[in-house]
Amino acid sequence: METLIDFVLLSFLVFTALAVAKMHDLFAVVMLSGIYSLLSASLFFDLDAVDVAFTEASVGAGISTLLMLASLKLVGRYERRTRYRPMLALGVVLATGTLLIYGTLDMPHFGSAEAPVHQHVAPRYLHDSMDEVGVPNVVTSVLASYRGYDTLGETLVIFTAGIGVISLLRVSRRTKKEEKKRVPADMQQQIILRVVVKWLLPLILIFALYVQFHGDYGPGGGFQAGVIFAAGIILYTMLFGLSNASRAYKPELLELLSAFGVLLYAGVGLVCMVLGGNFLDYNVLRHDPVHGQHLGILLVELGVGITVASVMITIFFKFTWRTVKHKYIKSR
Amino acid sequence: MMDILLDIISWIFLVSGSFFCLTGAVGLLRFPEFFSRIHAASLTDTLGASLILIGLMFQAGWQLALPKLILILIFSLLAGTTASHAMGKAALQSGLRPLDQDKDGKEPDEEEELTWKP
Amino acid sequence: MNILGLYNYWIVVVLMMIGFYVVIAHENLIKKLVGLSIFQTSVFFFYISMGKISGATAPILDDKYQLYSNPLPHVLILTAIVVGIATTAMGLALVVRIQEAYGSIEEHEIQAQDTQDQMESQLEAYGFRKKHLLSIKNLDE
Amino acid sequence: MFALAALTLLVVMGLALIRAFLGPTLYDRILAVNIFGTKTVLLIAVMDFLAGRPDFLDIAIVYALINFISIIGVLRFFEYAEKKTAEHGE
Repeated sequence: METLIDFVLLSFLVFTALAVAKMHDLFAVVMLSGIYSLLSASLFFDLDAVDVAFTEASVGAGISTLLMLASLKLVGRYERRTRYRPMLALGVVLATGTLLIYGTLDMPHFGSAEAPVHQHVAPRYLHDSMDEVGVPNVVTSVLASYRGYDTLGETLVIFTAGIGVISLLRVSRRTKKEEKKRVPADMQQQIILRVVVKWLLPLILIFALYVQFHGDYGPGGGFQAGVIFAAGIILYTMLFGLSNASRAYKPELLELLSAFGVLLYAGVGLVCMVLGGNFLDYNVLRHDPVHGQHLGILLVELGVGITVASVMITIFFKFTWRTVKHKYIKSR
Repeated sequence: MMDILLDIISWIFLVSGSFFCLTGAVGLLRFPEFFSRIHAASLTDTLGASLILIGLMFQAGWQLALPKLILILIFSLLAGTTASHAMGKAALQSGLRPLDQDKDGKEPDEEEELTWKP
Repeated sequence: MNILGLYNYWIVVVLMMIGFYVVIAHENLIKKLVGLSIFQTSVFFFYISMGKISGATAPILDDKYQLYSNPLPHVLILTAIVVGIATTAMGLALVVRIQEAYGSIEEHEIQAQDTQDQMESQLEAYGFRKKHLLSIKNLDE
Repeated sequence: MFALAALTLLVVMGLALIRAFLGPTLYDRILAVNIFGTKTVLLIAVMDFLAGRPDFLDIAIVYALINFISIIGVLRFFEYAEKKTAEHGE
């Protein structure tokens, strides 16, 4: 049954990708790419990658679609049709594809337990993680403890992207003032929506916290929780206007928080060094190594969650402010 | 005995839920315009989804899965209906009209309807 | 089973090539970004397919199960997805700025504007005035 | 039994996908995406029970949430664009 679902979902994916390549209405393209992410998330789930499915669902289908839509509003909806027939591109693609398929012929078959991938470090993670780290979710223990240095790098990448977007899409004071004048948000007429969202919002935020702190035992963790938290705030922003949202979540505070998350992560590593261990070696944080691991993972995941959430919210704020600027203020 | 009874009940719920989902999806594909499609689609959202989720609840037993299923049920009932409403409203505001109404939202005279040919 | 054994990888290649085609053959920058994300996801599928063991379950330890899928690809891809959204956001911000500077996000229009600017500045350096340039442009049309 | 429900849901997803491809208006596409999302939630829930590990239902909750948010997002950002292009006979 798993194989059948896998088969069908993969076929759906190919059709969706073809439709994306063919369509010229960019709104439809973005929507289909939302479907594409939902499909790929179900596929990840089917292939036992629950944590990945979790992340893809919240990131790919949620935030990425929203950012694309916001920028579509800024750059226009239709793609011009290309004037020449791109036969050269097709040729390159076909040649590369044939070579890659030829390359797969030697690969171990899908699902075989003897494949070289499963022989190296994975058995150790699966076998010893419970004794060494004491966390049932092996993905979390590998992410935050065994390969913690890697994850620090990824968090830094997100922080850097946040800085990049902040410096690319700066907002003038005039834009902010203009936004404040138009306090009735664009979706003012949707009363039912606003009421329902008011009820749902606390649930979403609490659920994000649950994902954050339950990540050791089930699917979840800092990345996912941060994105869900940000999605909740973004929902609020879309319905109640940017000035209301930025009064509750001050942009300056968010910028500070996104740096604080990274600092918390790196700080835990430094504390470990001060206490006599290696960088990000949580064993020394407490007398009992396993307790130390628990504390370290908790703090590190918290740092990741804070950074991801604040960077995502900041990015969305910047894009929305830009739409306000385009709509109401004439360009220079 | 109890197990078999539970299985039968959840079987009934799952099958009927799947049936409603399927009919709704056929309607989504076959109906002529947006407003009739939204009718068919919200059927799968409310009736189909809740029947399937209730069917799953009988299988879950008294475990953590049960409250989670209830949460999904509440959420899908709230969010699904609200989203349908918002979509219909947005479509109406953007100038899309149901087939039997003209631009001002009035229904055409009956004679006109009789003379209308596809 | 022999054919099905590699089905996942073939689909990965097909998806990757669709993404690749969109990136190199389409002119619109947003479309290019969507193509890039399709390309990216195909790599994700590749990793996750390699990590799967048939008959195994998700790598969240439980006394009831013995066989788990490989958790390492999951970790790599989990962070890759989040980094992917970060790069997408960055790319979109760049696209927005390009639209503001050039008034278009079609590749050839941007390039045409760039070459024209370059030519004009070169001609100006050679002592042509704007007036002359305008007449040259008119002749061209 | 779960297999039957999963198969039906896959068929439903396929039908919604066809509607998303066909259009014709953008609202039909939004509707198809919405249906697709809710059916994915159900598919995940059913697949949980199919695999015998119903502790992963969190993912289904996230799907329901994110689906709702992205539909709202589409409506929010689409309003303005539609009015602008309405004259072009979209």
